[in-house]
Amino acid sequence: MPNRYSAWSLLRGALAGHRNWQGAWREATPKPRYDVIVVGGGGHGLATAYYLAKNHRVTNVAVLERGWIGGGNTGRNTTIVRSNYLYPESARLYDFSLKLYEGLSRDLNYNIMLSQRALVMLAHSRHDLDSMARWANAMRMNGIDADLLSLEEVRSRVPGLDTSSGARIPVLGGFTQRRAGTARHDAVAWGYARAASALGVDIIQNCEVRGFLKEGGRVCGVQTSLGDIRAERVGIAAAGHSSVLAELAGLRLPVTSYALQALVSEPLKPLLDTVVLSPGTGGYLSQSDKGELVIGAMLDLFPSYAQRGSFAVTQQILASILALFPAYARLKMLRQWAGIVDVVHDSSPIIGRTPVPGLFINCGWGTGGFKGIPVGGYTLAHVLATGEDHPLAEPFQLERFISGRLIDEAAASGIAH
Amino acid sequence: MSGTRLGEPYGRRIDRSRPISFMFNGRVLAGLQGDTLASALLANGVRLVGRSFKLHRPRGIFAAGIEEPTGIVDLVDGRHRTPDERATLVELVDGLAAESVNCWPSVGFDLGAVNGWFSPLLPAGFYYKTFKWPGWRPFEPAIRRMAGLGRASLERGGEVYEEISENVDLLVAGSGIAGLAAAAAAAEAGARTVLLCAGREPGGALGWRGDAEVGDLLVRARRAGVRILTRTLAFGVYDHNLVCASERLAHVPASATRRLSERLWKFRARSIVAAQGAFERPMLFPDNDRPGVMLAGAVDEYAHAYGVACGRRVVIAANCDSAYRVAESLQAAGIEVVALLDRRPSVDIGTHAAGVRAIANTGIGKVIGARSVRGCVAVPADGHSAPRLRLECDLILVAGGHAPAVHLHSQAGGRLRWLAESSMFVPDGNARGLVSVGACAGVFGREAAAQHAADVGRALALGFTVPAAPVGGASRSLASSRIAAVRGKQLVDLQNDVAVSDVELAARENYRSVEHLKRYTTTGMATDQGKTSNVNALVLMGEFTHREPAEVGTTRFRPPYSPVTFGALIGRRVGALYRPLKRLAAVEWHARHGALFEQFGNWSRPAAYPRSGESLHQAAQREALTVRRTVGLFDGSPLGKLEVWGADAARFLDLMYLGTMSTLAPGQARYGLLLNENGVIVDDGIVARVDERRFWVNTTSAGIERTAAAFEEWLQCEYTDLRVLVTPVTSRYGNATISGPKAFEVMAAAGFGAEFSPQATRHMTLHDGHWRGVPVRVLRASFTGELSYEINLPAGETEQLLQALAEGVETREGCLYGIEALEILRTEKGYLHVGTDTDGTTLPGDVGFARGIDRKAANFVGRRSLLRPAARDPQRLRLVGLAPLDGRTLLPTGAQIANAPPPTQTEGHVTSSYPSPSLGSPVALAMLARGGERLGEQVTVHHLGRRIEARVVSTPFVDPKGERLHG
Amino acid sequence: MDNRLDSQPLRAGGVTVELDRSTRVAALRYFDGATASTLVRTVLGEPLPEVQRVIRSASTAGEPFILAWRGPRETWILAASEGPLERLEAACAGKDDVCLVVQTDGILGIHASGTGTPELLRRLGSFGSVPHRGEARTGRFADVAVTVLGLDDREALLLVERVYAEHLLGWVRETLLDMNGGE
Amino acid sequence: MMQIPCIYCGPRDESEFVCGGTAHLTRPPLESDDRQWAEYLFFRENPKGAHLERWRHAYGCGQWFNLERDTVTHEIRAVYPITQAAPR
Repeated sequence: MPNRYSAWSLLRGALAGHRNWQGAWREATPKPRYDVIVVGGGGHGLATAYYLAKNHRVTNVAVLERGWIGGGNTGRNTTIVRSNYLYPESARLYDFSLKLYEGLSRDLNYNIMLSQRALVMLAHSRHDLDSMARWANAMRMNGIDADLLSLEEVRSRVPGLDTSSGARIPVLGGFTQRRAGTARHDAVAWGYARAASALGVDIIQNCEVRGFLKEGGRVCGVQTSLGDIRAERVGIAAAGHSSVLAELAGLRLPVTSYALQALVSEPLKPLLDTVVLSPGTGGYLSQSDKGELVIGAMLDLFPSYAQRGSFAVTQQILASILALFPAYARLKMLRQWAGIVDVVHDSSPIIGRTPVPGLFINCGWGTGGFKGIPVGGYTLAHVLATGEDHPLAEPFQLERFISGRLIDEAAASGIAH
Repeated sequence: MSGTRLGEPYGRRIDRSRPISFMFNGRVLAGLQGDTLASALLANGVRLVGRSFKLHRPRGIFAAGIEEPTGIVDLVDGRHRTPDERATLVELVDGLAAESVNCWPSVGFDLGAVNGWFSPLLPAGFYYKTFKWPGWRPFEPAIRRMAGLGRASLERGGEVYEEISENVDLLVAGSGIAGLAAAAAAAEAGARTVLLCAGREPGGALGWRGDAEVGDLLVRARRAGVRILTRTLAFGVYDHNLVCASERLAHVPASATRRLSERLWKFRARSIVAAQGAFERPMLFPDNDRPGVMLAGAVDEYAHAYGVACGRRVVIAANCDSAYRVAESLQAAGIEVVALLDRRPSVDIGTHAAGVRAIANTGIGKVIGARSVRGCVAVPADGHSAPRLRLECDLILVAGGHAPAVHLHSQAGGRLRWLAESSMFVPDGNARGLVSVGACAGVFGREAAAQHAADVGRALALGFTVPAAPVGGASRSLASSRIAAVRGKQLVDLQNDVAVSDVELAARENYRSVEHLKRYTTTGMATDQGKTSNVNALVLMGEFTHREPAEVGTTRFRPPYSPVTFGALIGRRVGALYRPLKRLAAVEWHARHGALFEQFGNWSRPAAYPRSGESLHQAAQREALTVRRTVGLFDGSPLGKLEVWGADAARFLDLMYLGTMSTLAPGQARYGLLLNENGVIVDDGIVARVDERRFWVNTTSAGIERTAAAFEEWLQCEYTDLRVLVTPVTSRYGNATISGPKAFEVMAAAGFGAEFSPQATRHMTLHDGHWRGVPVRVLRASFTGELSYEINLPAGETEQLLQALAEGVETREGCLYGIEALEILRTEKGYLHVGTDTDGTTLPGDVGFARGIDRKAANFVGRRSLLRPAARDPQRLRLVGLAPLDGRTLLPTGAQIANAPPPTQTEGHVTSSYPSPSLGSPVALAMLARGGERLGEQVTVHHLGRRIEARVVSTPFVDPKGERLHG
Repeated sequence: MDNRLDSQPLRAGGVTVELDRSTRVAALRYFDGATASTLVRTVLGEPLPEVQRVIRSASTAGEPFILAWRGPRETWILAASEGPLERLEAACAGKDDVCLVVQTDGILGIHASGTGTPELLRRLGSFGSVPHRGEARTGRFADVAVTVLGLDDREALLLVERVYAEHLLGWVRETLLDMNGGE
Repeated sequence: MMQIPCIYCGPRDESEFVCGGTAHLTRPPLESDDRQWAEYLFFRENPKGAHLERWRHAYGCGQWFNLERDTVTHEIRAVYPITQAAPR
C-alpha cells in the first residue's frame, strides 16, 4: 500500500524532505494474461479497473493506455460535474455519478478538489423559463435538487453578466442545481490510478492496442505495441477512438468523432464562484482554483481526430461568452485545445455488452464524459465482472438504436447538449 | 542605485527629448518616449515588481520580451483595468498607471509572503494529499484568494476590435536578420510577401545593436515591395496554412472612450516562414528568482535599445558562449563585469571576452540579498575542487543556452529533434507549408542564417525545393546547469514557483511523462507557457529518471504563441452584432401603436400591446377576448414562406410531409407536419397549391432555414431525378393576419372585394388578387379558431395595409394582438405548437396525427422510424387537455404529472397553460402517458413542491365543433 | 435602434454606402442553364452569366438591368424599372423548365462606392468572398449570406435578404467609424 | 479553420459550409428491417484517416458536393459532384 495522504503525512514528508513518498501508481509491464483488460487509461478506464477490484475483487486486471494516463479527454475537458437531466434513466445514471464524486476524495484518499459551487443555467426568453420549469420539476421527480432563480438571484450569483434590458441576449432568470460544480480532472485520473494500483491492478502506459485476439469468434486478448496480452474479457473505454478499436474487433458503432474545444484565460483573482451555462448561446464557463476562466461551447461540427479545433469555432465560443459577459473583452486567451468526443444521435452513453462475445464497450458520452467517469467505471466493471448489465446501464445499450428507444436529452431540452 | 540611463549611442529606441510621466503602485515616475514599462521601471531602479503565484516570493523584471514570467502588472484607469499585462510589452504613454499583482496590502509588505515560510509544507501537488476532510469547499476560498494574478474589472471599456482577411504568397513571422533576408529574397523573386514584426521596428536582436547588414536588408525588403506590419504578432497556425496575428493599434490605457484597440489578421499564405528567433535558458542555482537576476540577452537589450543599465556591478552565470559577447558589450557600456562563471568545462568554451575574469567549471552556490541582489558566492561544479568565492554585485545575469521558438513549426504539425551539443530542441524537417529559418530553426551562425533564409525565400517564391537548414553555430551548452552539492530552493518556473525539488518529487511519485510533470507541478502552465522553463524542467526529469532529454520529449505546443485579447479574437461580433436580430418591416408602426417587443428565436416581435397600466399578461387576456368577440390584427410577417415549383413539386411534397399534398386542387390549402428521419416532428405549417406546378409553403418562423435546407438536401442528394425548385421568399412578403367574427367586415372596409367574403373564400383556400393596385395573396386559415385571413403582400407595403386594416379594427372595438394572446387563443383550441407542446422525441401519433399513414403511398421522411418498436409503445406520452379540479388554479407550464409525491416515476408534464378569458377558467395542454385512454381521469400536478389536482379533459375548450371557424 | 433601414447614406474612410430601396429583384430558376439562357437572350438580349459572373445590360438598351449568377440553377435579375422583370415573367408563363420568382422588397441592395470600398469589403468578408470587377460572389459577410457584385474596382453592390439588412448595415457603420481614424 | 473547395465557387472558409457527414449512404426502402434502418441512420465507419463526406456551401451557392478529407490532418484529397460514385 503506498503511503496514505493526509495533513499528517504531508508534515512527516516535510520533515523528511519529501523523500519518503512512493509512486502514486506502480509502473507495470504487461503480464501475458489477465482476467480482464481495460483498453483506455482515461478516467472511465481507470475507474473501471478500480471498481473491478473494489466492488468485485477482480484484481488480475490491466489498464492499457496508448500514451499517458489521463491524456485523452480526461485531460481536455472543462471539469464540470452535474446531474441536471430530464429523463429518469439519465437522471439516475448521472446523479449516481455525482453521489460517487461526493465521496470520492475520501474513497480514493486523494483530494479530487470537488467544488460543489452550483450550476446556474441562464434563461434568455419566457420559453426558456418554461422549459427550465419542466427541467427543475422533472429533476425533483427523480429526487435531484433543482430550483428556479429570479433575475435578481441570477444577478447576485453571476457578477459581470449583462442583465440590462437592452442586452442582445436578454437574461430573464435561470435555474440552478446546487450540488453541481467542478472537480480537478487530472486528480480524478491519478486518484483512481493510485487506488486501483494499490489493489493490484497493472497500469501500463505507452501500450497501444493494435488488434484483438479471437478464438471461435470470442475475444480472448489484444495485440499491442508491447506484444500480445490475453484475457477472459476486454472492455473498451477509449472515447474519441471507440470506433477505431471497435473496427479492429469487427464491430461498427453509432458513433462519430468530433473535436470539442476548450480554452482558458490568464489567471485572475476570484471573479466567478459558480458554473454558468447558457443554452441559448451554447456557451459555458467557470473559474479554476488557479484563477483561469475555463470556457467551452459548441462542437466543431465535422468529423475529426485532430486535437486542435477550428479557429472559426474558437471565435464563436468566445463570442457566445462575451455576448453574456461584455466586460471580459479585455481578458486574454492563454491556451486553446480540443478533445475528441464520441457523439451519438441521442447524446447518451453506451455501456455494456457488444455483439462480439467477450468484448464490452463504454462510449458515446459525447460532450458529457467527465461528469460520467465514476458511474461509467462502476457499471462497466459490473458487466465485466458479472457478464450482466448493471441496472443503471440497462437502458443505455447498443440495441436502443435498433428499437428506437432513444434517450434524447438534448432534443428534449432543446439545447445542443 | 542599481538602474540608470546610459548616454548616447545607447538607447536606439528611446527619444531623450520627450519625457513621459507614469504611475507605478501610486508613485509617479519618469520614463522616456520609446520606453516599455519594464525599461522605465528598470531606469528608475525599481526591482520589486510583483509576487510569485504560490509562495508570494518577491519578483522583478527577468526578460525583455513575450517570455517575461515575472514582470506582470495590471493597467488601471479609474474603473477600467487590463489585467495580467507583461511590463516588457507595455509601451509607455503619458498617464499610464500600473499596479503590482498578487500582493496585499502592497508589493513591499505582502501578507501572502508567509507562504514562503511554510514552503516545505507546500511541495508540488500538496493539495492532492490533504484538504479532504471535511471537504475541499471550506478551504477553497482561501486557496483561490492566494492564487490568480491580476484583477479583472466588471466595466466594459470603449475599445473596439476588427478582423481582416488577406491572401498572400509568403508570410514571414519574425523580423530579425533571417526573417528580413527571407522576405527580401522572396519579394525580389516576385512573391507577394508580408512580414510580421512583433515590436515597433523590424531588426530583431541585431537591429537594436544598430547592425548595418540588417539596415540594408530592411531597405532591400521595402524596395522589393515587402509589406511590413509592426506591433503585429503571429499567434497561431491553423488548418490549410491559415496564420492568425493580432496587431496592437492603440496604446492609450483602457477607458470609456471609443477607440480601435486591436486588429485580428487572418492570412492564407501559399507558404509560411517562421523566423521568431530563440529564447534564453535560465541557470539553476539557489534563490535564482531574486529581483536582480535577469537574462543576459535581455540586459544587453535594455542597454542598447533603451539606454538602461540594469545594474553597475554584474556577475554572469553562463552555460553558453553568448555570455562572452554580452560581457564585452556591457563592459563597453561602462558596466563592470565582476566575473563570468562558466558552468562548462574549459574544453567546451569556444570563445572568451577581453578584460573579463572568466572562471570555468564554476556556478553560483548562493545569492545574497532577499528583495534585491547584493552579491553571490561562486562554487566549483564538483563542489570542492576550488575555494568558495564571494563576489560583490548588484546584478546576476544568466545565459544558460538557447531554446529555439519552435512554436509555429509545432503548431503546423512539425516534429522536433534534440541537438545534444547545444542542449536544444530544433525542428526535424519542415512542417507542411511552413519553413523555419534563423535561430528558431537552430541556425545561429549569422552568415549561415542570412544565406539559408534568403535561399528559402527565393525557393518558396519560385516553387523550388527548399534547402535544409544548416543547424548549428550555437556553441556547446550542458543539458543541466545544476550543481548537485548546493542546497536551497532552485526555481525552474519563476511564475508558478516550481523548484528542482518539485520535479524530483514528481519523478519519485511516477508522474514521469513530460505531460504529467507539467500538470502535477504546474511548470509551464503560467502566462509565459514555459518559454524560459520547459527545457530545464524536461532535462531535470530526464536526470531524475535516467532518460535522455530527447526521450522525455516536450509537451504539445498549443495556440496562442502569446496570450491574445478575447475582444480581438471576435472582432465586431459584439452587442447587437453578436447574432443578427430580425425585425419586422413595419417595426416602427408597431412601436407607435404601443407594441411590447420580445425575442422569439432570432426575431424581435410584439408580445402584446399593453395599454396604460396593463401588464403583459393583462394585455394578452384583453387581446385574446377581443379577438373572440370582435376582431384582432396581427403581424405574421416572420412566418416562413417557400415557393416550391416544378412538374414533380406535388410528388416531392408527398415525400416531405406526413400528409398527402398531391391531391390538393389549385386554390386549396392543407395543414402539414414535417418529420425528421427519426419520425420526430420538427416543423409544421400550411401548404397551398397556387397552380398545377406551383405550391406556397408556410413553415414556423424558427424553422424556415432548417426546412429550406432539408428540402434542398433531399433534392440534391437523394431524389436527384425530381424536377423541383425550392425558393425561399420569407422576406419578400409582409403578412397581416386579421382574425375574429368581424374579420371580413374590416377587410371590406379597407377595400378588399366581395371575392374574399367568407362565402366566396372558404376555410383553407388561397386567392391571389389585388388591393389598391398591389398584388396580394390571401390565405383563409386560422391559428386562433376564429374566422381568419392571412394577407401576404410585398414587404414594403405592409405598413400601408396594417394602417388601413387598423382603422377598421378600431371602429369595431377590435385591437392589435401579439404572440402572447395568440398562444392563449390556440391553447383554447387545443392547437399544437411545435417546439412548445412537442420536443425532440415527439412522434406524430403522440399528438393525434397517426390516422391514414398506411393509406399513403410515398415513403415520406421519417415514415420507416414510425414502424420501430419504440414508436408503438403504449406507454408513450400523448397530448391531452387538462383543467384544474377547482376551475381556478393555473396549472404551471413545466409542472410534472404523477399520482405519488416525488421522487417517483413521472407520467407527463404540462406543456401550455393559460387562464382562458373566454371561459373564465384555466385551460392547459399536457403530454401524458397513455393520454388517449385517460379522458376524465383525475391526476395530480406537481410544481416545485406544490400539488394541484386536475382532470384530463378533451379539447378544443372553445367552439369544439368549429362553427366559428367555418362560418 | 440606431441602424433603421431608412437611414441616410454613410460617408467615411473614402467610401459612400447607400441603402438602395428602388431596385426590382427577381430570381430566375431553371433546371438547365442553356435553355434558360436562350430564353433570357430572346427577351432581354443578353445570355445568362457564367459561374460567379455579372452581366450588365448594354447602355444603349432601354431599361438597364444586371444579371448575376447565384447558383447552377439560379440567376438574379436586378432592374431599376418593372419592364425587364415583367417581360421575363411573361416569357416564363406556361414553361415547365424555367420560372421567375419575384423577390423585390425581399432582397435589398447596399451600394458601396469610393476609394475605400476594397478596404470596407475586406473587413466584412473573408477569403474568396470579396469579388473582383465583373464577379458575383456569394459568401459570409458580417456572419450572414451576402451576394456581392463587383461593379467596378471601387464600386460594389451588396445584395442581402431584407431581415439581415439592418445587421449588415450595423456592421458597416461600425467599420466605417474606425476607417475614418485609421488607414 | 479549413478552406473548403466549393465545387462551383472555389476555395472558401470552412465557416461558409455545413458538413453533411458520411457520403454515399442510400436510403433503404420501407420494407427494410429495423437493423438495416439503424445502419442507415446511426452506425458509421467514422474512420481515422481518409473519409468520403458531403458538404454544402450554405453561405454561398447552396450546393452539395462530396469531399475526400483526412480526419486527422484535415488534408482535402478530392472534391467531386454529389451524384458521382465514390472514387476507387
